[in-house]
Amino acid sequence: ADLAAIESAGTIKVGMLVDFPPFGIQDASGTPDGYDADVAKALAESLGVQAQIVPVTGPNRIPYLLSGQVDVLVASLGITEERAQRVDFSAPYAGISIAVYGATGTEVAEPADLAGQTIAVARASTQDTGVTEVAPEGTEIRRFDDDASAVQALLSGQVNLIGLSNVVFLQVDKVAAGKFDKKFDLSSQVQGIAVAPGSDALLEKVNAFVQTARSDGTLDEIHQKWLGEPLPDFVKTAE
Amino acid sequence: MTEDAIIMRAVNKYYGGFHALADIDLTVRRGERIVICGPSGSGKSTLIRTINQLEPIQSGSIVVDGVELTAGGDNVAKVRQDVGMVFQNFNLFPHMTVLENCVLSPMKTRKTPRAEAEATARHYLERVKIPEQADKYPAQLSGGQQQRVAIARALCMKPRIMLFDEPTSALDPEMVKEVLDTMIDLAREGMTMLCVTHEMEFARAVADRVIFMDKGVIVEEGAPDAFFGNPQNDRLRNFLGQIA
Amino acid sequence: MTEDAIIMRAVNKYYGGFHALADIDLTVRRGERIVICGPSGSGKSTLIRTINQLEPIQSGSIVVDGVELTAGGDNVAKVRQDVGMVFQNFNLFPHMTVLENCVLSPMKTRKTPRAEAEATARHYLERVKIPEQADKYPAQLSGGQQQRVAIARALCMKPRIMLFDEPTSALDPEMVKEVLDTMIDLAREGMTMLCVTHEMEFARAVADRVIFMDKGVIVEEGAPDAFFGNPQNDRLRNFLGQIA
Amino acid sequence: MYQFNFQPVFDNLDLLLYGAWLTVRLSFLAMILGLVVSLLGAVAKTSGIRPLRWLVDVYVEVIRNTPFLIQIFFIFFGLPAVGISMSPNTAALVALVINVGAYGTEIIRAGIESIPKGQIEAGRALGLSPVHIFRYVVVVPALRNIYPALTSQFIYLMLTSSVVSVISANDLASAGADLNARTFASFEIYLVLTVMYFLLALGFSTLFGVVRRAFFTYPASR
Amino acid sequence: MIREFSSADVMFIVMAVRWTLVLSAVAFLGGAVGGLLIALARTSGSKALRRISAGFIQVFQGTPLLMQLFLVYFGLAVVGLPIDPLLAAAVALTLHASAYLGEIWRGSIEAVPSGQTEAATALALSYPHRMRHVVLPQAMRIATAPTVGFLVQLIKGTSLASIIGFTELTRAGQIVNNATFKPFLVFGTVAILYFILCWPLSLMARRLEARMRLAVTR
Ligand SMILES: Nc1ncnc2c1ncn2[C@@H]1O[C@H](COP(=O)(O)OP(=O)(O)OP(=O)(O)O)[C@@H](O)[C@H]1O
Ligand SMILES: Nc1ncnc2c1ncn2[C@@H]1O[C@H](COP(=O)(O)OP(=O)(O)OP(=O)(O)O)[C@@H](O)[C@H]1O
Ligand SMILES: [Mg+2]
Ligand SMILES: [Mg+2]
Repeated sequence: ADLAAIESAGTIKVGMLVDFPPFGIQDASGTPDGYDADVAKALAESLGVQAQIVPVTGPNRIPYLLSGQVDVLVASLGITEERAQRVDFSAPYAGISIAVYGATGTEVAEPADLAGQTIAVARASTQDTGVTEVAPEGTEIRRFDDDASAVQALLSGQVNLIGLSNVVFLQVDKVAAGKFDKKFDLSSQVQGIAVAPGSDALLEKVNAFVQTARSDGTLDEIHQKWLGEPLPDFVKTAE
Repeated sequence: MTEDAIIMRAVNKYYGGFHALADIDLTVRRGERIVICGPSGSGKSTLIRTINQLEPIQSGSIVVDGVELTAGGDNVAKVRQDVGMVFQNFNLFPHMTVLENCVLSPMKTRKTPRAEAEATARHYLERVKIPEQADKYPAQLSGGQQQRVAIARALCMKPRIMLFDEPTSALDPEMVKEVLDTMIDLAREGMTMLCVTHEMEFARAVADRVIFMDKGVIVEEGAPDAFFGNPQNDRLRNFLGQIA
Repeated sequence: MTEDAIIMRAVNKYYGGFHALADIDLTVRRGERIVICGPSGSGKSTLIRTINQLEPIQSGSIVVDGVELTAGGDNVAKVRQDVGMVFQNFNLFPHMTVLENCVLSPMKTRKTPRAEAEATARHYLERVKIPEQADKYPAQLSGGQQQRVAIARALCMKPRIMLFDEPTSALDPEMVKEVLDTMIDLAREGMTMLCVTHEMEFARAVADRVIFMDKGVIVEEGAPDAFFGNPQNDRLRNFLGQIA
Repeated sequence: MYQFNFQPVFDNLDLLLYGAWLTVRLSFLAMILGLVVSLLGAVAKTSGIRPLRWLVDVYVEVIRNTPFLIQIFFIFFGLPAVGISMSPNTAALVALVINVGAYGTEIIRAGIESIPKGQIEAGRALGLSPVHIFRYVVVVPALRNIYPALTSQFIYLMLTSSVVSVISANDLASAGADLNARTFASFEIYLVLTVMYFLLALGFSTLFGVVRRAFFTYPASR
Repeated sequence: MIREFSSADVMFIVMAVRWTLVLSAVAFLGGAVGGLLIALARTSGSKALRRISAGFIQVFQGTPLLMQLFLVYFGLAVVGLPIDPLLAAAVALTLHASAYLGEIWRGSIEAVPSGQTEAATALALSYPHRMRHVVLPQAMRIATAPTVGFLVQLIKGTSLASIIGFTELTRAGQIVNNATFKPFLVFGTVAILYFILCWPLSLMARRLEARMRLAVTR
């Protein structure tokens, strides 16, 4: 997107998820909220424009960006090499760590133990990629449409393992306290703000915003508000 | 087996509030040939349709071949195999060829082997002069051809009683004669027949008894000679007067 | 306007490979009454159906009321308003009452106001003796009653040419007489009529000309006297022989 | 302007083709079984047996008026609670059959009711049993009258079968989604998927056409 | 950060019904008009019209609505013709519904015995009158059940419009479910709302059919 156009319009269209708590949620009045929403507002402020938040979904967020329906994505988009070929990422502004969780009784300590097991993941998510990478022959990976369905498969006993982010697992643990625990870590994942290729002027501004926000405590504050701790170090140090 | 093929006692039939058959009493002996006539809308079709229970009756009793129809469901099915019917509007099955129309029931209800059923069918199609139409569909036939298929189809069941509802209405005089000849043959073979028709020729030639209906009531009945020669009822006299 | 109501020239009609009408030439004068007879399946229905273009023809030309039918689409619509038709199987509209069946076309194509259309309809229903059935649906009528509705419906359009396909087949002799009387009245009023029928009485009484068809060909035609009194063709002699 | 690049799609065509095969198999089975359910349902609904009619009514109305997504969700995630646990692919098939059965029941019922009474009377007068009348007199004209509606429903079934990915069952749409997750060539993938679905639908239409020509081409009654 | 399933969530879901209603209304209207035209073209005497309508049906019946929505909305934007989401939804839903209704109604029109058209023709009724007064009313008898069946599917099918950004009923349910992890409660609510939207259609259809059954053919 063209920076000049955004500035003259006075608004920046930000795509964000609204079904990925606590990063993107919709509050009780239906307004988008969450970590991403706060970041988006801060970004707009630094550009001197208004943020117009457009709710997107996991599968359609990249099309939204590439077809110009939004200017940037602050949509918990994990930075991966494949994605980087399609969109341009800013420096990381958030991060999560991904692990394999499962029923407390299940004996799984490392990827090799996955053989013969059935594990649920959200289709096309970072945990999908992570599990697929390490799973040995004989692992049955069941891909659901979103984290909620994958978690439901775990809760209803259709699977006894799941690839999940630490953030979501916290919530599962509240629903079914003590029934599931972490088996092993997969990866940590940093997320970037994405712009369409060729928006170099915009990207420069976004990067400047992220650098400042990481160092001046803006992101720490937002992270504290939504996740109960400051921005983790692995995000701050990542490039 | 009783002597009587059909016994109707005090039969009443209503369509909603309309009294279509009023206290009908009628006994048909085995092998008897009966012609029913009467003005349009007088209940002739309704009468013969009650005999194989296509129309439920509201009161009275009907006994066919010694079987009480009104008694129970299963009787009806058995009786229907012995009672053939030719409808006023034919009701051929549009999705079957003429031949298939004819062999369906013999094969399914009588378990006749296909070859035999087809032979019978072709025999009767021959008799009504349309053997060459065997592989056409009903929609491809002229009105008279359809009517003849309907007759052949009913005969293929080799019924002991035949109900005809104006079996010659769509036919030209030549064909009328053919069909009537066929019916006379059947009569000779001892088949019991009830025939709604306005062909007074036919009535005179083959009927044992002629019945005149008006407004749901049997107004007069008698042997053809007495019926035509010396009608008692005014309404009937009037009716016959129109024909002459 | 020309003298001739209908002119058919070298008309050929095929059903697939079946040659249903072969080189038909026929001229009908204004006000002429024509009876068409012939064995079942000889092409009588097909012939009159080509006159209002219900059956497309493969070659030849048909001119109705001076309008060439085969020329263009729009002519056909105009011609049909002047050509009434009574079908062999009635084709009443089952979702409309008798009265609605009768007023539909006058109201829609002639823009007759409802009151007037209903008055006309009741007049013709009276004439065919079923004024009391006006509010019933076709399925609630007997065969003969349906046929009379079909006749009334066609007459409601006040056509100048009427095509009848066995208009009395489902009627009892009394009704036959009524309907024929109605037709004779119409004839007196100068209506051009083509009537497929096997009622030789009718032919003798009102026809100006009788046409005998066989296997898709007009075999013989002539005034009734000559036709019945001195038939030239073997096939026709045979046919008439069956009637006597 | 967006630069189209179909390379990643064609590199993984085998994945999509396998997905297409799964969709064909799943929908074909669901059509056959769904047709059976529909016929039984329609017979029950036109039968004189009151309780049976009510039962089918409830089935039809509940299924037709709630989303398929929720039905399949319930079958896969809900039924384990009462001890019925199925693999995702089985659950998908069961859900599809139950779903299409409800729509089919109503469609076929309408077809049965469109048969003129005289046809059934003729069957009765010939002494045919109710079963024979249904089988030989009613079924073919009834199906002919609603054939386009029924086959439309089957095509719809094939297309909506893509929803089964919510319970991790595999089909063409989920193969596309997997590929999307790896390559992010969304437009290219959606285009190719659209074409593939179109070809599958074309295949099914052709099959329906063959069936129609085999059973339903008799000349319509005048 | 997990939330309890609260009355606010219920309100959120209920409010999403308005999009379901708007999209359904658009689809019904577009589909009814388009479907009728397609059905008439498909049963017309013109070979060209029959071919074109058959092709239309094949394409828009044979491709998923989701893909149609995606390609209309994002596809047009990609080639430089950005389009309003509501317009995109209207276009895609109309094409989709026209194809299905067109095919369903074609079948019903063809099921009316040809004698009926012939009689109407012989009475000089014009094509529109023939259709309006004779053929369509009888076709309706067969068409009602499949049509209503399709319309309730269409109401539920509008959920696919969430791909182009509409937070309608199903999507609202997913959002709330992702925040609360109470699928049976959330989707149960959603199902009941759909039922409330669709059930009246079924009831209306029954009334209509019962009325039409009055005039039965012997
Ligand atoms: N379903 C129905 N509802 C109401 N009235 C009916 C119904 N069926 C028949 N009728 C009426 O019952 C009477 C008898 O009908 P039926 O068909 O038995 O007459 P019909 O003697 O066979 O006459 P036709 O010689 O014209 O065939 C008629 O007046 C008809 O209008
Ligand atoms: N659609 C069709 N396909 C094939 N053959 C047909 C079709 N319609 C009619 N025929 C044939 O054309 C011939 C003429 O039919 P038509 O209906 O004109 O006869 P008709 O003279 O009116 O006989 P009827 O007195 O029995 O009504 C018949 O032999 C019939 O089998
Ligand atoms: Mg009768
Ligand atoms: Mg004829």
